[in-house]
Amino acid sequence: MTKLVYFAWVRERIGRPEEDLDLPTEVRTVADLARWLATRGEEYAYAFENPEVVRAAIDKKHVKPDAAVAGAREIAFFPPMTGG
Amino acid sequence: MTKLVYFAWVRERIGRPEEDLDLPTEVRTVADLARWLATRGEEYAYAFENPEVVRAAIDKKHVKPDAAVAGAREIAFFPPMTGG
Amino acid sequence: MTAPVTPFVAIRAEDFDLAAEVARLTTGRPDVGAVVTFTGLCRDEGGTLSALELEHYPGMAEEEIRRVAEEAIRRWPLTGVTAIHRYGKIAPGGNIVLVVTASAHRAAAFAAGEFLMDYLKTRAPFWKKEHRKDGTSGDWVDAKSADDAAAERWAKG
Amino acid sequence: MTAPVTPFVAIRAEDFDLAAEVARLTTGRPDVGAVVTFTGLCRDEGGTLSALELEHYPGMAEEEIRRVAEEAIRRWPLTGVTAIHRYGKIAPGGNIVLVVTASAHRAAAFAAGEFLMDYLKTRAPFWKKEHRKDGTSGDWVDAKSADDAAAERWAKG
Repeated sequence: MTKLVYFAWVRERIGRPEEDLDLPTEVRTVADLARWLATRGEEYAYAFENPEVVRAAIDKKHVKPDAAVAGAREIAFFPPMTGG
Repeated sequence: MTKLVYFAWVRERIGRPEEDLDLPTEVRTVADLARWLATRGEEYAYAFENPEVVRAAIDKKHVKPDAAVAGAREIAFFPPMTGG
Repeated sequence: MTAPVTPFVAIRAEDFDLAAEVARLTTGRPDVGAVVTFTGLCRDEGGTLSALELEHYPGMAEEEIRRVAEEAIRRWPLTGVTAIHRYGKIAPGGNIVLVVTASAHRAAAFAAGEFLMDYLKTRAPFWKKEHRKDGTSGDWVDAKSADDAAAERWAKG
Repeated sequence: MTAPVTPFVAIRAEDFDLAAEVARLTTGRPDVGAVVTFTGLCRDEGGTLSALELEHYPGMAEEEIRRVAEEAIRRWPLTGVTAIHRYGKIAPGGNIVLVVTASAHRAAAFAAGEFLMDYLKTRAPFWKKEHRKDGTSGDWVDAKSADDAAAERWAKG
Protein backbone atom coordinates (compact mmCIF):
# COMPACT_ATOMS: atom_id res chain seq x y z
CA MET A 1 0.00 0.00 0.00
CA THR A 2 1.17 3.45 -0.87
CA LYS A 3 -0.22 6.59 0.74
CA LEU A 4 -1.37 9.16 -1.78
CA VAL A 5 -2.05 12.75 -0.68
CA TYR A 6 -3.69 15.55 -2.65
CA PHE A 7 -3.72 19.32 -2.19
CA ALA A 8 -5.63 22.40 -3.33
CA TRP A 9 -7.69 21.87 -6.50
CA VAL A 10 -6.25 18.38 -7.05
CA ARG A 11 -7.71 17.47 -3.64
CA GLU A 12 -11.01 19.23 -4.39
CA ARG A 13 -11.42 17.53 -7.75
CA ILE A 14 -10.61 14.04 -6.46
CA GLY A 15 -12.82 14.72 -3.46
CA ARG A 16 -10.52 13.45 -0.75
CA PRO A 17 -7.29 14.58 0.89
CA GLU A 18 -5.59 11.18 0.96
CA GLU A 19 -5.99 7.48 0.38
CA ASP A 20 -3.99 4.26 0.56
CA LEU A 21 -3.77 2.34 -2.69
CA ASP A 22 -2.07 -0.77 -4.00
CA LEU A 23 -0.23 0.40 -7.08
CA PRO A 24 -0.21 -1.98 -10.07
CA THR A 25 3.24 -3.27 -10.95
CA GLU A 26 3.17 -1.53 -14.33
CA VAL A 27 3.11 1.84 -12.52
CA ARG A 28 6.83 2.58 -12.36
CA THR A 29 7.02 6.40 -12.44
CA VAL A 30 5.08 9.35 -11.13
CA ALA A 31 3.81 9.96 -14.68
CA ASP A 32 2.61 6.33 -14.88
CA LEU A 33 0.82 6.82 -11.57
CA ALA A 34 -0.93 9.99 -12.75
CA ARG A 35 -2.06 8.23 -15.94
CA TRP A 36 -3.32 5.23 -13.97
CA LEU A 37 -5.16 7.40 -11.43
CA ALA A 38 -6.87 9.27 -14.30
CA THR A 39 -8.53 5.96 -15.31
CA ARG A 40 -10.05 5.41 -11.88
CA GLY A 41 -13.09 7.63 -12.38
CA GLU A 42 -14.39 10.99 -13.52
CA GLU A 43 -13.08 12.86 -10.50
CA TYR A 44 -9.55 11.57 -11.11
CA ALA A 45 -9.81 12.23 -14.84
CA TYR A 46 -10.78 15.81 -14.00
CA ALA A 47 -7.88 16.24 -11.57
CA PHE A 48 -5.39 15.01 -14.13
CA GLU A 49 -6.99 16.49 -17.26
CA ASN A 50 -3.83 18.56 -17.78
CA PRO A 51 -1.28 16.21 -16.27
CA GLU A 52 1.62 18.52 -17.17
CA VAL A 53 0.47 21.16 -14.66
CA VAL A 54 0.16 18.73 -11.73
CA ARG A 55 3.28 18.62 -9.56
CA ALA A 56 4.39 15.69 -7.42
CA ALA A 57 6.42 14.95 -4.32
CA ILE A 58 7.68 11.62 -3.01
CA ASP A 59 8.20 11.41 0.72
CA LYS A 60 7.94 15.21 0.94
CA LYS A 61 10.52 15.99 -1.71
CA HIS A 62 9.72 17.50 -5.09
CA VAL A 63 10.12 15.01 -7.95
CA LYS A 64 9.86 15.07 -11.73
CA PRO A 65 7.33 12.98 -13.67
CA ASP A 66 9.98 10.37 -14.49
CA ALA A 67 10.79 9.70 -10.81
CA ALA A 68 10.42 6.06 -9.79
CA VAL A 69 7.63 5.28 -7.33
CA ALA A 70 9.28 2.10 -6.03
CA GLY A 71 9.84 2.31 -2.29
CA ALA A 72 7.79 5.47 -1.88
CA ARG A 73 5.86 5.72 1.39
CA GLU A 74 3.89 8.84 0.49
CA ILE A 75 3.26 10.33 -2.92
CA ALA A 76 1.68 13.77 -3.21
CA PHE A 77 -0.02 15.47 -6.17
CA PHE A 78 -0.73 19.20 -6.18
CA PRO A 79 -1.00 22.28 -8.41
CA PRO A 80 1.91 24.69 -8.90
CA MET A 81 2.62 26.32 -5.56
CA THR A 82 1.41 29.81 -4.72
CA GLY A 83 2.86 30.46 -1.27
CA GLY A 84 4.97 33.36 -0.16
CA MET B 1 31.47 86.60 0.81
CA THR B 2 30.95 82.90 0.28
CA LYS B 3 30.27 80.47 3.09
CA LEU B 4 32.60 77.48 3.09
CA VAL B 5 31.77 74.41 5.20
CA TYR B 6 33.98 71.43 5.94
CA PHE B 7 33.20 67.95 7.21
CA ALA B 8 34.93 64.93 8.71
CA TRP B 9 38.70 64.88 8.23
CA VAL B 10 38.61 67.90 5.92
CA ARG B 11 37.11 69.82 8.86
CA GLU B 12 39.60 68.34 11.32
CA ARG B 13 42.61 69.17 9.15
CA ILE B 14 41.52 72.73 8.43
CA GLY B 15 40.64 73.13 12.09
CA ARG B 16 37.25 74.78 11.70
CA PRO B 17 33.79 73.71 10.55
CA GLU B 18 33.04 76.78 8.44
CA GLU B 19 34.19 80.24 7.45
CA ASP B 20 33.13 83.12 5.22
CA LEU B 21 35.66 84.11 2.59
CA ASP B 22 35.91 86.55 -0.29
CA LEU B 23 36.90 84.41 -3.23
CA PRO B 24 39.41 85.94 -5.67
CA THR B 25 37.98 86.53 -9.11
CA GLU B 26 40.37 83.99 -10.67
CA VAL B 27 38.64 81.23 -8.66
CA ARG B 28 36.02 80.10 -11.15
CA THR B 29 35.49 76.41 -10.39
CA VAL B 30 35.41 74.15 -7.36
CA ALA B 31 38.81 72.79 -8.42
CA ASP B 32 40.19 76.36 -8.57
CA LEU B 33 38.81 76.97 -5.09
CA ALA B 34 40.47 73.84 -3.68
CA ARG B 35 43.80 74.85 -5.23
CA TRP B 36 43.49 78.37 -3.85
CA LEU B 37 42.52 77.16 -0.37
CA ALA B 38 45.55 74.86 -0.35
CA THR B 39 47.79 77.96 -0.58
CA ARG B 40 46.25 79.54 2.53
CA GLY B 41 48.34 77.66 5.06
CA GLU B 42 49.65 74.30 6.21
CA GLU B 43 46.29 73.16 7.55
CA TYR B 44 44.63 73.79 4.19
CA ALA B 45 47.53 72.25 2.29
CA TYR B 46 47.09 69.12 4.47
CA ALA B 47 43.31 68.98 3.87
CA PHE B 48 43.77 69.19 0.10
CA GLU B 49 47.00 67.18 -0.21
CA ASN B 50 45.09 64.69 -2.37
CA PRO B 51 42.56 67.01 -3.98
CA GLU B 52 41.09 64.21 -6.11
CA VAL B 53 39.65 62.47 -3.03
CA VAL B 54 37.93 65.58 -1.64
CA ARG B 55 34.28 65.88 -2.70
CA ALA B 56 32.30 69.09 -2.98
CA ALA B 57 28.73 70.36 -2.83
CA ILE B 58 27.34 73.73 -3.82
CA ASP B 59 24.20 74.84 -1.99
CA LYS B 60 23.75 71.28 -0.70
CA LYS B 61 23.98 69.53 -4.04
CA HIS B 62 26.86 67.31 -5.12
CA VAL B 63 29.04 68.91 -7.80
CA LYS B 64 32.06 67.90 -9.87
CA PRO B 65 35.41 69.73 -9.68
CA ASP B 66 34.62 71.70 -12.84
CA ALA B 67 31.41 73.20 -11.38
CA ALA B 68 31.33 77.01 -11.42
CA VAL B 69 31.39 78.72 -8.03
CA ALA B 70 29.72 81.91 -9.30
CA GLY B 71 26.53 82.60 -7.37
CA ALA B 72 27.16 79.90 -4.79
CA ARG B 73 25.94 80.75 -1.31
CA GLU B 74 27.50 77.75 0.45
CA ILE B 75 30.31 75.54 -0.79
CA ALA B 76 31.13 72.34 1.11
CA PHE B 77 34.25 70.16 1.03
CA PHE B 78 34.28 66.69 2.53
CA PRO B 79 35.74 63.18 2.14
CA PRO B 80 33.93 60.41 0.29
CA MET B 81 30.77 59.61 2.21
CA THR B 82 30.50 56.61 4.52
CA GLY B 83 26.92 56.69 5.71
CA GLY B 84 24.36 53.93 5.54
CA MET C 1 35.73 31.43 13.89
CA THR C 2 31.99 31.58 13.52
CA ALA C 3 29.43 29.14 14.85
CA PRO C 4 27.35 27.29 12.25
CA VAL C 5 24.15 29.13 11.42
CA THR C 6 20.88 27.28 12.00
CA PRO C 7 17.84 28.74 10.30
CA PHE C 8 14.74 29.42 12.37
CA VAL C 9 11.79 28.05 10.38
CA ALA C 10 8.15 27.99 11.46
CA ILE C 11 4.94 27.02 9.68
CA ARG C 12 2.01 28.12 11.77
CA ALA C 13 -1.39 29.78 11.91
CA GLU C 14 -0.35 32.46 14.41
CA ASP C 15 0.89 35.85 13.35
CA PHE C 16 4.53 36.88 13.76
CA ASP C 17 6.11 39.86 15.49
CA LEU C 18 8.52 41.58 13.11
CA ALA C 19 10.51 43.38 15.81
CA ALA C 20 10.86 40.23 17.90
CA GLU C 21 12.07 38.25 14.89
CA VAL C 22 14.70 40.87 14.06
CA ALA C 23 15.78 40.90 17.73
CA ARG C 24 16.17 37.10 17.56
CA LEU C 25 18.96 37.59 14.99
CA THR C 26 20.59 40.71 16.43
CA THR C 27 20.44 40.59 20.24
CA GLY C 28 23.93 39.99 21.59
CA ARG C 29 25.33 39.77 18.07
CA PRO C 30 27.51 42.85 17.49
CA ASP C 31 28.93 41.16 14.37
CA VAL C 32 25.62 41.86 12.57
CA GLY C 33 25.77 44.97 10.41
CA ALA C 34 22.78 44.44 8.13
CA VAL C 35 19.31 42.97 8.55
CA VAL C 36 16.84 42.63 5.70
CA THR C 37 13.23 41.66 6.31
CA PHE C 38 10.56 40.75 3.81
CA THR C 39 6.94 40.74 4.91
CA GLY C 40 4.32 39.38 2.52
CA LEU C 41 0.80 40.60 3.22
CA CYS C 42 -2.68 39.70 2.01
CA ARG C 43 -3.94 42.30 -0.48
CA ASP C 44 -7.64 43.06 -0.85
CA GLU C 45 -7.49 43.08 -4.69
CA GLY C 46 -9.25 46.37 -5.09
CA GLY C 47 -11.67 45.66 -2.27
CA THR C 48 -13.03 42.42 -3.75
CA LEU C 49 -11.25 39.96 -1.48
CA SER C 50 -12.52 39.05 1.97
CA ALA C 51 -9.74 36.59 2.80
CA LEU C 52 -7.06 34.30 1.47
CA GLU C 53 -7.09 30.72 2.67
CA LEU C 54 -3.66 29.14 2.74
CA GLU C 55 -3.45 25.37 2.46
CA HIS C 56 -0.10 23.68 3.02
CA TYR C 57 1.50 20.26 2.99
CA PRO C 58 2.34 19.67 6.66
CA GLY C 59 5.86 18.45 7.18
CA MET C 60 6.97 19.07 3.63
CA ALA C 61 6.38 22.83 3.94
CA GLU C 62 8.80 23.12 6.83
CA GLU C 63 11.33 20.70 5.33
CA GLU C 64 11.33 22.51 2.00
CA ILE C 65 11.72 25.96 3.53
CA ARG C 66 14.50 24.65 5.75
CA ARG C 67 16.29 23.25 2.70
CA VAL C 68 16.05 26.61 0.95
CA ALA C 69 17.26 28.46 4.07
CA GLU C 70 20.23 26.10 4.37
CA GLU C 71 21.06 26.70 0.72
CA ALA C 72 21.05 30.45 1.41
CA ILE C 73 23.45 29.90 4.32
CA ARG C 74 25.79 27.98 2.00
CA ARG C 75 25.67 30.70 -0.65
CA TRP C 76 26.05 33.87 1.43
CA PRO C 77 27.98 34.79 4.60
CA LEU C 78 24.90 35.08 6.81
CA THR C 79 24.84 35.33 10.58
CA GLY C 80 21.19 34.30 10.78
CA VAL C 81 18.11 33.38 8.76
CA THR C 82 14.45 33.23 9.77
CA ALA C 83 11.48 32.14 7.68
CA ILE C 84 7.92 32.03 9.02
CA HIS C 85 4.99 31.08 6.80
CA ARG C 86 1.42 31.20 8.04
CA TYR C 87 -1.45 28.98 6.96
CA GLY C 88 -5.22 29.19 7.39
CA LYS C 89 -7.51 32.10 6.65
CA ILE C 90 -5.85 35.50 6.43
CA ALA C 91 -7.77 38.77 5.99
CA PRO C 92 -6.56 41.65 3.78
CA GLY C 93 -3.76 43.52 5.54
CA GLY C 94 -2.75 40.40 7.45
CA ASN C 95 0.73 38.92 7.38
CA ILE C 96 1.40 35.82 5.27
CA VAL C 97 5.14 35.30 5.26
CA LEU C 98 8.25 36.72 6.90
CA VAL C 99 11.85 36.26 5.88
CA VAL C 100 14.70 37.81 7.88
CA THR C 101 18.34 37.64 6.84
CA ALA C 102 21.25 39.00 8.85
CA SER C 103 24.86 39.46 7.82
CA ALA C 104 27.90 41.63 8.45
CA HIS C 105 27.24 43.37 5.14
CA ARG C 106 24.18 44.51 3.26
CA ALA C 107 24.73 42.82 -0.11
CA ALA C 108 24.55 39.32 1.39
CA ALA C 109 21.46 40.15 3.45
CA PHE C 110 19.60 41.57 0.44
CA ALA C 111 20.58 38.79 -1.96
CA ALA C 112 19.75 36.01 0.49
CA GLY C 113 16.40 37.58 1.34
CA GLU C 114 15.40 37.85 -2.28
CA PHE C 115 16.66 34.33 -3.03
CA LEU C 116 14.62 32.91 -0.15
CA MET C 117 11.44 34.61 -1.29
CA ASP C 118 11.91 33.60 -4.93
CA TYR C 119 12.44 29.95 -3.95
CA LEU C 120 9.73 29.96 -1.34
CA LYS C 121 7.23 31.18 -3.95
CA THR C 122 7.98 28.34 -6.33
CA ARG C 123 9.04 25.45 -4.05
CA ALA C 124 7.23 25.75 -0.70
CA PRO C 125 4.05 23.61 -0.79
CA PHE C 126 1.45 26.29 -0.09
CA TRP C 127 -1.65 27.11 -2.10
CA LYS C 128 -3.84 30.19 -1.85
CA LYS C 129 -7.60 30.15 -2.31
CA GLU C 130 -9.49 33.41 -2.67
CA HIS C 131 -12.64 34.16 -0.69
CA ARG C 132 -14.53 37.03 -2.27
CA LYS C 133 -16.61 39.70 -0.60
CA ASP C 134 -19.57 38.84 -2.80
CA GLY C 135 -19.71 35.47 -1.03
CA THR C 136 -18.40 33.38 -3.89
CA SER C 137 -15.74 31.06 -2.66
CA GLY C 138 -13.21 32.00 -5.17
CA ASP C 139 -10.60 30.44 -7.26
CA TRP C 140 -7.26 29.03 -6.40
CA VAL C 141 -4.61 31.62 -7.12
CA ASP C 142 -2.72 30.78 -10.30
CA ALA C 143 1.01 30.30 -10.13
CA LYS C 144 2.82 33.03 -12.02
CA SER C 145 5.39 32.29 -14.65
CA ALA C 146 7.14 35.44 -13.41
CA ASP C 147 7.77 33.62 -10.14
CA ASP C 148 9.36 30.66 -11.93
CA ALA C 149 11.55 33.07 -13.88
CA ALA C 150 12.56 34.83 -10.65
CA ALA C 151 13.57 31.53 -9.06
CA GLU C 152 15.51 30.46 -12.14
CA ARG C 153 17.76 33.52 -11.83
CA TRP C 154 19.47 31.79 -8.93
CA ALA C 155 20.11 28.47 -10.67
CA LYS C 156 23.80 27.74 -10.89
CA GLY C 157 25.30 27.49 -14.36
CA MET D 1 -5.94 55.80 -9.56
CA THR D 2 -3.25 55.95 -6.89
CA ALA D 3 -2.29 58.92 -4.77
CA PRO D 4 1.23 60.27 -5.27
CA VAL D 5 3.70 58.68 -2.89
CA THR D 6 5.61 61.01 -0.57
CA PRO D 7 8.68 59.53 1.06
CA PHE D 8 9.07 59.80 4.83
CA VAL D 9 12.65 60.93 5.46
CA ALA D 10 14.21 61.71 8.83
CA ILE D 11 17.75 62.58 9.92
CA ARG D 12 17.95 62.44 13.67
CA ALA D 13 19.85 61.30 16.73
CA GLU D 14 16.98 59.26 18.17
CA ASP D 15 16.56 55.58 17.49
CA PHE D 16 13.77 54.25 15.28
CA ASP D 17 11.08 51.64 15.91
CA LEU D 18 11.09 49.09 13.11
CA ALA D 19 7.55 47.82 13.73
CA ALA D 20 6.12 51.35 13.91
CA GLU D 21 7.84 52.32 10.66
CA VAL D 22 6.43 49.27 8.86
CA ALA D 23 2.99 50.07 10.29
CA ARG D 24 3.32 53.61 8.92
CA LEU D 25 3.37 52.14 5.39
CA THR D 26 0.86 49.33 5.85
CA THR D 27 -1.90 50.45 8.24
CA GLY D 28 -5.10 50.98 6.31
CA ARG D 29 -3.35 50.10 3.05
CA PRO D 30 -4.70 46.73 1.85
CA ASP D 31 -3.07 47.35 -1.53
CA VAL D 32 0.33 46.61 0.02
CA GLY D 33 1.50 43.06 -0.60
CA ALA D 34 5.20 43.32 0.13
CA VAL D 35 7.33 45.26 2.61
CA VAL D 36 11.11 45.13 2.63
CA THR D 37 13.12 46.67 5.46
CA PHE D 38 16.84 47.22 5.69
CA THR D 39 18.38 47.95 9.06
CA GLY D 40 22.04 48.94 9.23
CA LEU D 41 23.64 48.38 12.62
CA CYS D 42 26.92 49.36 14.26
CA ARG D 43 29.31 46.38 14.35
CA ASP D 44 31.92 46.02 17.10
CA GLU D 45 34.67 45.00 14.65
CA GLY D 46 35.72 41.93 16.57
CA GLY D 47 35.27 43.66 19.92
CA THR D 48 37.68 46.53 19.19
CA LEU D 49 35.10 49.25 18.62
CA SER D 50 33.44 51.19 21.43
CA ALA D 51 31.31 53.42 19.19
CA LEU D 52 30.86 54.95 15.80
CA GLU D 53 30.38 58.68 15.63
CA LEU D 54 28.31 59.82 12.69
CA GLU D 55 28.82 63.32 11.38
CA HIS D 56 26.43 64.67 8.77
CA TYR D 57 25.82 67.75 6.69
CA PRO D 58 22.57 69.18 8.12
CA GLY D 59 20.03 70.04 5.49
CA MET D 60 21.91 68.40 2.66
CA ALA D 61 21.61 64.95 4.27
CA GLU D 62 17.84 65.12 4.28
CA GLU D 63 17.59 66.73 0.84
CA GLU D 64 19.89 64.16 -0.71
CA ILE D 65 18.07 61.18 0.81
CA ARG D 66 14.76 62.65 -0.25
CA ARG D 67 16.04 63.02 -3.82
CA VAL D 68 17.11 59.37 -3.83
CA ALA D 69 13.77 58.25 -2.36
CA GLU D 70 11.88 60.22 -5.01
CA GLU D 71 14.02 58.63 -7.70
CA ALA D 72 13.06 55.20 -6.30
CA ILE D 73 9.38 56.19 -6.46
CA ARG D 74 9.83 57.14 -10.13
CA ARG D 75 11.56 53.86 -10.96
CA TRP D 76 9.36 51.33 -9.16
CA PRO D 77 5.63 51.02 -8.44
CA LEU D 78 5.96 51.69 -4.71
CA THR D 79 3.13 52.44 -2.31
CA GLY D 80 5.49 53.92 0.30
CA VAL D 81 9.12 54.64 1.13
CA THR D 82 10.76 55.49 4.44
CA ALA D 83 14.38 56.35 5.13
CA ILE D 84 15.71 57.25 8.57
CA HIS D 85 19.39 57.93 9.17
CA ARG D 86 20.77 58.57 12.64
CA TYR D 87 23.72 60.77 13.56
CA GLY D 88 25.81 61.14 16.71
CA LYS D 89 27.51 58.43 18.74
CA ILE D 90 26.18 54.93 18.22
CA ALA D 91 27.37 51.92 20.23
CA PRO D 92 27.87 48.44 18.74
CA GLY D 93 24.53 46.76 18.22
CA GLY D 94 22.82 50.13 17.79
CA ASN D 95 20.78 51.09 14.77
CA ILE D 96 22.31 53.45 12.18
CA VAL D 97 19.94 53.47 9.24
CA LEU D 98 16.52 52.15 8.26
CA VAL D 99 14.99 51.90 4.82
CA VAL D 100 11.46 50.59 4.31
CA THR D 101 9.89 50.04 0.90
CA ALA D 102 6.31 48.91 0.30
CA SER D 103 4.69 47.76 -2.92
CA ALA D 104 1.98 45.49 -4.25
CA HIS D 105 4.68 43.03 -5.32
CA ARG D 106 7.94 41.83 -3.90
CA ALA D 107 10.32 42.50 -6.79
CA ALA D 108 9.73 46.27 -6.65
CA ALA D 109 10.09 46.38 -2.86
CA PHE D 110 13.39 44.46 -2.93
CA ALA D 111 14.88 46.39 -5.86
CA ALA D 112 13.93 49.79 -4.46
CA GLY D 113 15.28 48.91 -1.00
CA GLU D 114 18.61 47.83 -2.41
CA PHE D 115 18.77 50.86 -4.71
CA LEU D 116 18.10 53.21 -1.80
CA MET D 117 20.82 51.67 0.33
CA ASP D 118 23.37 51.65 -2.50
CA TYR D 119 22.73 55.33 -3.25
CA LEU D 120 22.54 56.32 0.38
CA LYS D 121 25.98 54.78 0.97
CA THR D 122 27.62 56.80 -1.79
CA ARG D 123 25.56 60.03 -1.93
CA ALA D 124 24.21 60.82 1.54
CA PRO D 125 26.59 63.22 3.32
CA PHE D 126 27.43 61.17 6.40
CA TRP D 127 30.87 60.24 7.71
CA LYS D 128 31.74 57.62 10.31
CA LYS D 129 34.53 58.00 12.82
CA GLU D 130 35.63 55.03 14.88
CA HIS D 131 36.10 55.21 18.63
CA ARG D 132 38.17 52.27 19.84
CA LYS D 133 37.95 50.39 23.11
CA ASP D 134 41.65 51.02 23.76
CA GLY D 135 40.82 54.72 24.10
CA THR D 136 42.35 55.82 20.82
CA SER D 137 39.96 58.02 18.98
CA GLY D 138 40.10 56.21 15.79
CA ASP D 139 40.16 56.83 12.15
CA TRP D 140 37.51 58.00 9.80
CA VAL D 141 36.01 55.00 8.06
CA ASP D 142 37.28 54.75 4.48
CA ALA D 143 34.77 54.79 1.67
CA LYS D 144 34.68 51.46 -0.12
CA SER D 145 35.08 51.17 -3.85
CA ALA D 146 32.63 48.26 -3.58
CA ASP D 147 29.97 50.76 -2.55
CA ASP D 148 30.63 52.93 -5.59
CA ALA D 149 30.39 49.87 -7.79
CA ALA D 150 27.11 48.88 -6.13
CA ALA D 151 25.64 52.33 -6.78
CA GLU D 152 26.82 52.32 -10.38
CA ARG D 153 24.76 49.19 -11.08
CA TRP D 154 21.68 51.42 -11.07
CA ALA D 155 22.97 54.06 -13.46
CA LYS D 156 20.84 54.26 -16.55
CA GLY D 157 22.51 53.45 -19.85
